Amino acid sequence: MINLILNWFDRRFGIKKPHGEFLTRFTPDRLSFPYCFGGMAFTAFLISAATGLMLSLYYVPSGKEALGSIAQINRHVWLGWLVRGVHKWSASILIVLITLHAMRVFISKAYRPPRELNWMAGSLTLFITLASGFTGYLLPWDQKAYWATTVGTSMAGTVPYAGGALVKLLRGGRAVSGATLTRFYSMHTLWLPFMMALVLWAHFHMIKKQGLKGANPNGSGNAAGGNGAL
Amino acid sequence: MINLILNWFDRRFGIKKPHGEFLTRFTPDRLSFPYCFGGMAFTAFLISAATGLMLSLYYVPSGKEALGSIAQINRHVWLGWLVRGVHKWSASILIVLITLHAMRVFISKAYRPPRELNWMAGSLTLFITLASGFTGYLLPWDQKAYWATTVGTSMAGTVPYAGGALVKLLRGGRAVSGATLTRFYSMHTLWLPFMMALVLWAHFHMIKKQGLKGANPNGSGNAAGGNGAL
Amino acid sequence: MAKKRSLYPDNMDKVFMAGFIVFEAALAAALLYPPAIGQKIDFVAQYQPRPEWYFLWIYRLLRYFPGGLAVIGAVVIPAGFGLLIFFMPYIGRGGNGHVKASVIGAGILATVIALTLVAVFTV
Amino acid sequence: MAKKRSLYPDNMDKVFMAGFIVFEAALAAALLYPPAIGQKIDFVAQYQPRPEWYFLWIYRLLRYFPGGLAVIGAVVIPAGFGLLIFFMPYIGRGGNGHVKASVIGAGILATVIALTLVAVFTV
Repeated sequence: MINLILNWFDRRFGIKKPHGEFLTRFTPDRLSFPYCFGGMAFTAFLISAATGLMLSLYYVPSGKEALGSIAQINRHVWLGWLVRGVHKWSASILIVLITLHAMRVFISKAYRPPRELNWMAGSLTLFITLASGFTGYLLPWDQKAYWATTVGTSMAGTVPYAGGALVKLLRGGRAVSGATLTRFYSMHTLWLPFMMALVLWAHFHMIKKQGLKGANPNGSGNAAGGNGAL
Repeated sequence: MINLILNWFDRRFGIKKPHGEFLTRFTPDRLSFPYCFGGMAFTAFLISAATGLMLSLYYVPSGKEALGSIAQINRHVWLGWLVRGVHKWSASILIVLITLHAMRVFISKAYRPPRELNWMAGSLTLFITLASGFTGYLLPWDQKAYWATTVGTSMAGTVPYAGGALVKLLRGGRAVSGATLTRFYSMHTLWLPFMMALVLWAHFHMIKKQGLKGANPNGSGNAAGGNGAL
Repeated sequence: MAKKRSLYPDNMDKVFMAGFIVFEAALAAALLYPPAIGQKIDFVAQYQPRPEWYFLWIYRLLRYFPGGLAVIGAVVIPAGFGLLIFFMPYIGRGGNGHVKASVIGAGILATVIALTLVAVFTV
Repeated sequence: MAKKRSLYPDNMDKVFMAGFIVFEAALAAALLYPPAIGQKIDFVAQYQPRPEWYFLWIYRLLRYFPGGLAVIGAVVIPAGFGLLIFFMPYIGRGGNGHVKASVIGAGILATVIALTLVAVFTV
C-alpha cells in the first residue's frame, strides 16, 4: 500500500532515479564513523535552521525590545528556553562537526583534484557558520553582546585606509546601535542562510556527481578526469 | 578562454549534463509568448526576493520603530524609496503572471495527469504568494496596515468553535499588536519564502522530468506513463 | 510540424526579453506610483481600510453574507475556490473532464474578476 | 576489498543513529547549560567581554600585536588562515603536495587550539 502510493508519486515526481542512484550506487566499502561527520554536521545545521525559524516568531530585532523579547522567550513562550538553548548549542556543535568532517576529508585525501571545488565549497560552509555565530551573538542585545560586537567590529578598523569605512559599513553608523542590530539580524536570518543553502546545494550536487573518495573500488577514486562513476 | 574556464568548472561540478539536457532537448516547436508566463513569474519572484533582502537590512519589525524605519528607507537610504516601490509592485506583477501562467497551462491541458502534481505545486505558489501579500501588508505598521490586518484576521473568527483560537493564533494575542507584527515578519521573510523555495524546486524538478506539454512532437505529450522523453 | 528548436541557444533572446519586460514593468510602476509613507495608527477609532486589489473580491464578498452567515463569505467560498483550483486535475480527468474543469475554472475567474470590478467601482 | 554495501538500506541505521546523536547532544547541552538572560547594556562603561569559544583564539592573538601592529592579529592572520584553508587543494597537489598541505593544515589547527587553550586558562 505504502509502496503503491510512493510509486504513484514517483512516476510523476521522478525522484527515485537520480537519488536512487545516489542512495544505492554510492557504495562505501564500509561506512566508518568518520564518514558520518558530514551528515552529522548537516543534521546540526538543520537543527539550527528549525530552531531559528521558531525563535523568529517571537524575537524582535529592535534596540528597545530585543532583550525583552529574549526574556519573553525564556520565561513565557512554551519551551522557548529549550528551543533557544538548542539553537545556541547547535552552532557550537556545527563548528566542531565541520572541523572533524574537514579533517576526515583531508586525511582521506579527498580534498585534492578532482574534488578541489568541493573542498572549497565545504570551507565556505565553515566561514558562513562563523559569520552566523558572530552576527547571532549580538542578537540578545545585552551587555556581553553589545561589547563583544563593539570589539569584534572594531577589528576591521585596523585595516589601513579602508578601516574606518569598513567599520561604518559593518555597524551601519559610527557606534554599534539599533541599526547594527537590524543589519546583523538580516544577515543572520536571511543573507547567510541563503548563501549557506546555495553552497550546500553545490556541495551535495558535487558529492552526487563525483562519489565518495574510496567508496567505489572501480570507481572515481583515482579517475583523472573527474566525475567518473556516476 | 571563457570556454576553457567553464569547462574546467564543469568537469568538477557537472552541471552541464543534466541541465544541458534541459536546455537543449527541451524543444518547443515554437516558444510562443504564453509559454513565457511561467519564466516571467519566476523573474518577478526573484525581483521580490532580491529587493526584500535589501529592505531587510533597514526595516525594523517592532511596533515602536517599524513606521519610522520605513520613513528612513524612503527618505535617507540611497534608492531606498525605489527598492521599496519595486518590492511592492513585484508582488502585484507576480500574482498577475501566476494567474496568466495558470491559464496557459490550463488551456494547453497540461494540468491533467500525468502532470497533476505539478499543477498542484503551481497552485501552492499562488497561495504562498497571496499569504506573502497578506503578511507583507502589515509590515509598514501604519493606519491602513493595522486596520486591514485587524479586519483580515478577524475573518478567521467566523469559523464556528475554533474561530476565537484561530484569530488568537494569527494575532499572537487578542488584538493586532507588536506580537502580530513579529510573527507576520517571520512568516513573510522566513517561513513563506522557505516554503516557496521548496515548492519551486519541486515545480522545476517536475518540468525537467516530464518536459513541456506539446513541446516535443515524439516526446511526452501524450505518454501515458509520465516521465517520457527526459 | 515546424522544425525543432531548443531553448538554448535558439530561444535565449526571448527568455532574456521576457525577464527584462518584468523588471522594467516593476521599475516603471515603482517610479510612477511609489508607495507613500502611511499615517500613524489610531488604535481607538475604528477605520475601514480597503485591502490590496488582489483581496478586494473577498472584501466585497463579505457584504453579501452579513451576521451569522459571514463564515460563508470569509472562509467557505475563498477556501472552496482554493481547493477547486488545487484539485483541478481530478476534475479535468477523463472524457469530458476538461469541459467540466473549464466551466468551473472560468466560473471562479469570472466571479473573482466581477467582484473585484464591483469593489473598484463602488465605495 | 570488502563486499560493496549501499547507503540504502544497508547503512540507514548508521545514518539515523548519527543524526540522533547530534540532536541528543544539542538537547542535552541545552538542558544542562541553558543560556541565561543577559544584563542590560551599559553604553557608557567600557567593558571587555570574552567572545564565543570559537573566536577565543583571535581574542588571544590580538594581545600579541599591540598598537599599530593590531592589523596583523585582527585581520592578516585570521584571513590568511582562511585563504590557506580555502586553497588547500592547490597546496596539496602533485607529488609531495599532501605532505606540504598536512604540515600547513596541522600548523593552523595546532595554532588555533593552542591559542584557544591559552585563552581559556588565562584571564
